[in-house]
Amino acid sequence: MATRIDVSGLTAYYGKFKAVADVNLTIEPKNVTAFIGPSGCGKSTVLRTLNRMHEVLPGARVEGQVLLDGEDLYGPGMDPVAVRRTVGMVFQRPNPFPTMSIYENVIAGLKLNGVRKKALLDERVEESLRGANLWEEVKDRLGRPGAGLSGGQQQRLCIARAIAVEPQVLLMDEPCSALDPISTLAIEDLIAKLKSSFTIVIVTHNMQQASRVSDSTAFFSLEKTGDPGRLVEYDKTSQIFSNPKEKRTEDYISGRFG
Amino acid sequence: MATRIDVSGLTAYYGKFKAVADVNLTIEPKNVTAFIGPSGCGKSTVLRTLNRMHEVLPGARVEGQVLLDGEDLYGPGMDPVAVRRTVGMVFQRPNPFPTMSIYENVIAGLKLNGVRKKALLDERVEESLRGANLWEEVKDRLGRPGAGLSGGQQQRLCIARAIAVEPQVLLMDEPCSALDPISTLAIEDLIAKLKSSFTIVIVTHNMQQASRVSDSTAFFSLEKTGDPGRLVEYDKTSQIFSNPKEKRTEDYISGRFG
Amino acid sequence: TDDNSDSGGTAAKPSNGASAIACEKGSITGSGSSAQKNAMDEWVKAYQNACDGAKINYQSTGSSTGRQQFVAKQVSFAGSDSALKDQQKTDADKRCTPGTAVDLPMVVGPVALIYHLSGVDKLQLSAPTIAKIFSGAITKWNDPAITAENSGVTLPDAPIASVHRSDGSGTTDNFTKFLKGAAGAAWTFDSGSDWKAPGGQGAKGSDGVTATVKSTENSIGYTELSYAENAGLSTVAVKNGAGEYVKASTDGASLGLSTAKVASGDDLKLTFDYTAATKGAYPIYLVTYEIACTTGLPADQAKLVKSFLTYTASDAGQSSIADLGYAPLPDSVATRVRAVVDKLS
Amino acid sequence: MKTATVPGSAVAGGEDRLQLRGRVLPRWVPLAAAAGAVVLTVLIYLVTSISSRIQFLLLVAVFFILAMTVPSTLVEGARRARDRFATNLVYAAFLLAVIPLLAVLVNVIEKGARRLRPGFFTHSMNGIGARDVGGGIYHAIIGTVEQVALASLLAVPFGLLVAIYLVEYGRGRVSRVISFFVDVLTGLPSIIAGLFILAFWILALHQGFSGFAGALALTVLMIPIVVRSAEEMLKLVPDELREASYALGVARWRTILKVVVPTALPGIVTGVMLAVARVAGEIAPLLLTVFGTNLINANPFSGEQSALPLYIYSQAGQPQQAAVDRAWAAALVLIVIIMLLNFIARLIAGRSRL
Amino acid sequence: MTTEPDSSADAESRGAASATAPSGGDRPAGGLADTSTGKAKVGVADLIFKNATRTAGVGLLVLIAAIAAFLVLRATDALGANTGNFFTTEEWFPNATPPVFGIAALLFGTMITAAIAMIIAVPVAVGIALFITVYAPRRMASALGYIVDLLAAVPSVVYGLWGLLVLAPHMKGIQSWLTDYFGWIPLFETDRGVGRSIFVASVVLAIMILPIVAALSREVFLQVPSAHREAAMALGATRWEMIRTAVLPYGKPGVISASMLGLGRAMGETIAVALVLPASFNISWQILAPAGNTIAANVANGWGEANDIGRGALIASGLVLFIVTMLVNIIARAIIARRREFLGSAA
Ligand SMILES: Nc1ncnc2c1ncn2[C@@H]1O[C@H](COP(=O)(O)OP(=O)(O)OP(=O)(O)O)[C@@H](O)[C@H]1O
Ligand SMILES: Nc1ncnc2c1ncn2[C@@H]1O[C@H](COP(=O)(O)OP(=O)(O)OP(=O)(O)O)[C@@H](O)[C@H]1O
Ligand SMILES: [Mg+2]
Ligand SMILES: [Mg+2]
Ligand SMILES: O=P([O-])([O-])[O-]
Repeated sequence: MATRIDVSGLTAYYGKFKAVADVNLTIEPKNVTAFIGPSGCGKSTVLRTLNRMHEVLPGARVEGQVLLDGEDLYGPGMDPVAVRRTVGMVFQRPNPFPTMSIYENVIAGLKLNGVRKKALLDERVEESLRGANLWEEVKDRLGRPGAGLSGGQQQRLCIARAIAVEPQVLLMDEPCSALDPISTLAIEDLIAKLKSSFTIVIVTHNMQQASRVSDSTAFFSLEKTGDPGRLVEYDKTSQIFSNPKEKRTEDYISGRFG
Repeated sequence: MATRIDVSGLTAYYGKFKAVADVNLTIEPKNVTAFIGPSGCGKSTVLRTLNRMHEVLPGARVEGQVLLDGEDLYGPGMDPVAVRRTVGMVFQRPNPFPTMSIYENVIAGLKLNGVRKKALLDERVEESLRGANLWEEVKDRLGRPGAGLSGGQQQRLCIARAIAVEPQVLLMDEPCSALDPISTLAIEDLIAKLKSSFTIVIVTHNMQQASRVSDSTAFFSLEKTGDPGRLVEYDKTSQIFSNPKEKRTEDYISGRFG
Repeated sequence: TDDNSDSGGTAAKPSNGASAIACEKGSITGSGSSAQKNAMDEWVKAYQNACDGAKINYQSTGSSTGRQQFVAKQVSFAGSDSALKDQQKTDADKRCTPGTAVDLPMVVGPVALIYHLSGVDKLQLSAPTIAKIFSGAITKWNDPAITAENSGVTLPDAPIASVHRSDGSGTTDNFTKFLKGAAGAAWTFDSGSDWKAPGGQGAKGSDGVTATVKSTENSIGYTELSYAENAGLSTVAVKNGAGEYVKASTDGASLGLSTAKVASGDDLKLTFDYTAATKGAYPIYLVTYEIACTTGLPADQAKLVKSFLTYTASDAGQSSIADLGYAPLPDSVATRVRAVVDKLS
Repeated sequence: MKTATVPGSAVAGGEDRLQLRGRVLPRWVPLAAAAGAVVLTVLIYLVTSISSRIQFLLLVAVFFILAMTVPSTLVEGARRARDRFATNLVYAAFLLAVIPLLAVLVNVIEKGARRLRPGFFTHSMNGIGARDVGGGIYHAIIGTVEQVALASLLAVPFGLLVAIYLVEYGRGRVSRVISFFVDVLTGLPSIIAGLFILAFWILALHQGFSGFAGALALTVLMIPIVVRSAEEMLKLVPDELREASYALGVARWRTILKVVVPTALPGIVTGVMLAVARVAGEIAPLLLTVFGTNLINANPFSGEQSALPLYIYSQAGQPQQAAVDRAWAAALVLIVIIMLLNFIARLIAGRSRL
Repeated sequence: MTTEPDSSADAESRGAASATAPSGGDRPAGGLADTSTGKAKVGVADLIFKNATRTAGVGLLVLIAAIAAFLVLRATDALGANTGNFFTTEEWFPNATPPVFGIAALLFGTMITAAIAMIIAVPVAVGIALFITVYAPRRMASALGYIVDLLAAVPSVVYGLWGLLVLAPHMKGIQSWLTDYFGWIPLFETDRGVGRSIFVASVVLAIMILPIVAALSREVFLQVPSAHREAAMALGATRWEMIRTAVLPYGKPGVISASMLGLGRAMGETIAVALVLPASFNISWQILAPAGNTIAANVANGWGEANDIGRGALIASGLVLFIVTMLVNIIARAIIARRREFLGSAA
């Protein structure tokens, strides 16, 4: 199975401030979709509406629809907790739980789901840490606090934590912005591997990364500060990078506009 | 004037853990020097020894010498506060002061060091924010809290804050890792501009960035986890990227090693 | 403002007292017994109303604290529920050099036994029975010892909840003195300001005792009469030395106290005789003293103390506190007190 | 890859549709559970001979939580049930706490308001006899405000300095010992603080009773609370901010005063207000040090003063209803004063900037 | 916490003496040694500030030492005159001749009332703090926070009067109900239809310390970085699970610390307990019976009418309370320390 995401008429607010307006796009299952655009255009905001993380901020709310395999995430009776379990997320800033060891961090999500079997947990920890390209570095100190790692290591720990619960969709908000090229490469490899079974949405500032890893790319932008961000163009990545329809997309990609 | 940095026999510890060992390098004045290397190799650590920020962590200590225009930063009688005013720093994670407005954040360094003249402050705020490519976005809300900005905006605010005190040397620890390409470009331009009067050291994971902005590049690496990081190669950037002397440097740059 | 002549309610300038007051100026402080606080408030009010420029501050800190503050020269006089004992006297005398410290009985009041028994509005008890109730020897209200004294009253088959003071108290001291003096073998504990018998429950302050009795079925406690009256609780008629059952009243207490022996000399310690067969006497009473220096206070204080105590010991002073639940000093005692006050300098 | 079959897990294998809804209890269930809990409790009350209102609420709460947990477990699964259980428990805790606390407040307001009138604030107790209904608390308000202000003036800077030492400089034995004894000091019975000042200030140094002596005793009581809460709040300031400031070449002490303390300020203010609230109601230490008076004495450095808690305590113990009324009214005023102080402190804390 | 190691402080202090002239220049920040400019005293200012804080810290120790010395000094005479065993005697008659007194019953009462109060108050206070920080809508939350602070302001004598006049009568029902149905538990065996018991005193104390613990816990919970909360929620944690994985572990030391403040107050409270407890001097586990007394309440009860020995005895009891507080804090610290050790290395 795989999961398609249909976003229609999505508008997101922070209190009275309209951060993004009227976004419509369809994210294909088993695909990697990249969100690009200048800072402040609302990439993170849109991403967070996809697993109902937007609304955890006080005053933040959403209008419009996000259909996950046809079911509206914002429909009545929807359980945000179940949504988030299905749609995992990695944040811009690494945020390992400071009170937990590396091991506990990785299994934090599984534990919530009631998995208790030591063997299974051990296995999953290794698998996830390998997937995040962190295993070799931490295998001898799984019991040490997760917050004692370097920035890059912490972020990889967070990725390991997110993939450990095997979500259906994985949202990544600039997951590699704190990683070195080797780790970035490993994550990109991992993304390529994961997309055979997951739907992946990634926010990135790294245009090369977007073109390397993604199948489709959504370019967001905003007219001027204070205006809401908007989806300018959404297409196959190859199309966006080689032959964008919009002038603004081209300007951005070629570095002429921000 | 400009400032040359001579590092010799530098070894840095976190408590008992030797994080980097025996670093020797000379950073030329009015130059941009990039530190690259895999995650955990000690780039941030070395950077922080250059303005005595390393020692603010409990248990962290330094051996060896760091000469700033011939004066040993770790020599007797050195005032770490004065050192830090001369050697500014921008961090990996944006860290604006949460109790202060945007305006106050920018002038924090000045005000906390006793500058009070309103006209001067106003001027410096605009100058610094323009330098950090943030002026247009925030000029209407200088009185709003700095923490209300998006990640990228926050980091640019921190850069503005650092350059507002007009240091002699500017240390940047992955300053662009949270910025979009446009802002990154602006910062890179800024770096090019600043290097006419400042000495700049930048840690980056982005090899393209290193090759774009820097004159010299230092490649750090470590044998295996638990070993201290070491300086593998230090040379002109063009040399490092086109014709590295060390096999490991080449492997890293070409993506074969991490 | 300090001017309360308009908001003072019922009592503006009491004309009755003014004549007895020979005004002095200055300011003095006194502290000690809480049992005499109400009387002091009344006297201070009357005195200050009559005399501009006189300030008297009495705080009820507890007798012992009052005595210690007196010894430490922190106050000009102390209110005490018991007379100075030997060591205390020595210390207090030192404070008063070249004079001596004297105990002046000043405020007298009945201690009422209050009870809470639904349907019972008349209860009479003798000293031994009271002692047995408070010592835990009698535990039920329908105990033969009680019913024998209360024919015609139906008493419940319920456990007795006796309430005593949990804080150190002159009331306890006087009540246990009564039990010790009148109940004979039924009371085996020492008298003193701490409650020593086991069982029962303590309550802090007379108001605490009153509130506890009021809210506890089948309870009995002891307190100054004014608290009993204010709370509307029934009081026990207590058997006196003459064999009568007498309800607590100020006059009854005065009568009871009139048989007390006053020590010779200036230090007017009282020794009580609880078994004296005085008709109409109420046998449980509380006497509190003022402790003052014969000489030795700074002159300005000495004058004001003397003038103030002269008023409080006067007929006018004594009668002005009658409806606060205090009894006037019996003449025999009052005369002696006035004589000593007259000698203060 | 996806075969985890954890109950309630959205990734249950074999199903085509995502389980994003989970099964949720219909809306009427909580209402029904609440109604059931009330009915059951009423029945218990009819059958047995209990009558306590507090207990009624407790029972209803317990029954409601039970009544919600069982169907929730069955229908919604264990995790949601646990969440519901926790939510209900938190709400119940809140209500259970708020009821008695509000009861206290309502009680004070109800009894206190009866006696409040303008003259009450503008008059002392001078010349008020035992029978009189007049008099006021002007002298006591002055005393309390001055004593608490003086105590704060001494304890807050001192406590803040100690907290700064512990958090920013404290390493090793000395700071551990200090930090430990701060905790010990929190348990000091207030009367001991009063005794200490009595022995030290009044008896040994031969100072008389005064508002200041009382303030000293209150200071002893305030210090540990200020230190403890300020320490807690300073610790929570992220190191990143300190580093950012150091990196700007800002000296340590300025960093602490201008960056760290302002960041922690709202929390510190809360702690200070708790400390003020704690000592403003203290009786025992004042009894021994400020002595009390019926007269107005605006000078805290000389002569006896009164204070609201002393006033409340002495009036509440009197037999006359008029005095008891005054006590409740004074208690109400004391609470309002502390509330106002709290409010002002928060305003100031909210404003403060670099 | 970040700190400069002592070596740097030394460097700073030495800085004033050293006169390494900077390689001159037009920039004000040109000097690295702190002797070059008008603002050269930065290092000195730092030193002064540091020493000011250290002096305050040491001053606190001096204060405590003074208090302790005073307690010991004033207690010795009474302890010498005591004809009972101070640690095992249950009665408290220091004013009698000869004086007989012991701390046993008082200490027991202090511990048990404080313990029950903590058992009631801490979970409820944490519940309130969670309600305010996590559950309640934002605007309501700040109002509630304010109310909690306000309740911390109610003077203890008011809690005492309320406990005696309002709560105790109300608690009679609950008490007799507990005896009726749970009387088989020894704790609840006896109840004499009087609302004044260790249990009721504990409830009054619990209500009194609730606002303190809740207010500080709320502050601590508010400081939990949203990144941690979001991390938990993004893993599909329910609200409660988010609390358990992100909020509680982070806030635990703070909550323990807040509880210690509450405990300190519960053990040291004088007037409120003195009003509610019947002040009997015996050790009894019957928490519903009208009995019990605490050290602090006994001091309040006994002080006014105590003679010299009596006062010394009360001060000795204060000393015991002091020491008990110390022991309790040692235990609490051990609990926090285990957590800190882990976190400390993470910093
Ligand atoms: N918590 C918040 N409260 C108020 N406004 C916010 C908040 N977070 C973001 N915004 C605003 O919403 C807009 C979109 O922000 P968002 O973080 O989605 O941008 P972004 O494209 O992710 O930027 P970046 O590349 O810098 O991360 C910006 O104008 C930002 O200032
Ligand atoms: N505060 C600290 N305490 C203990 N060890 C630390 C600390 N900070 C970093 N380290 C360790 O020191 C080594 C070097 O870390 P450093 O942060 O300098 O690496 P880096 O090259 O900057 O990595 P990254 O690219 O991930 O930022 C790593 O092994 C790291 O785990
Ligand atoms: Mg973003
Ligand atoms: Mg780094
Ligand atoms: O006057 P008392 O000592 O009984 O309070």
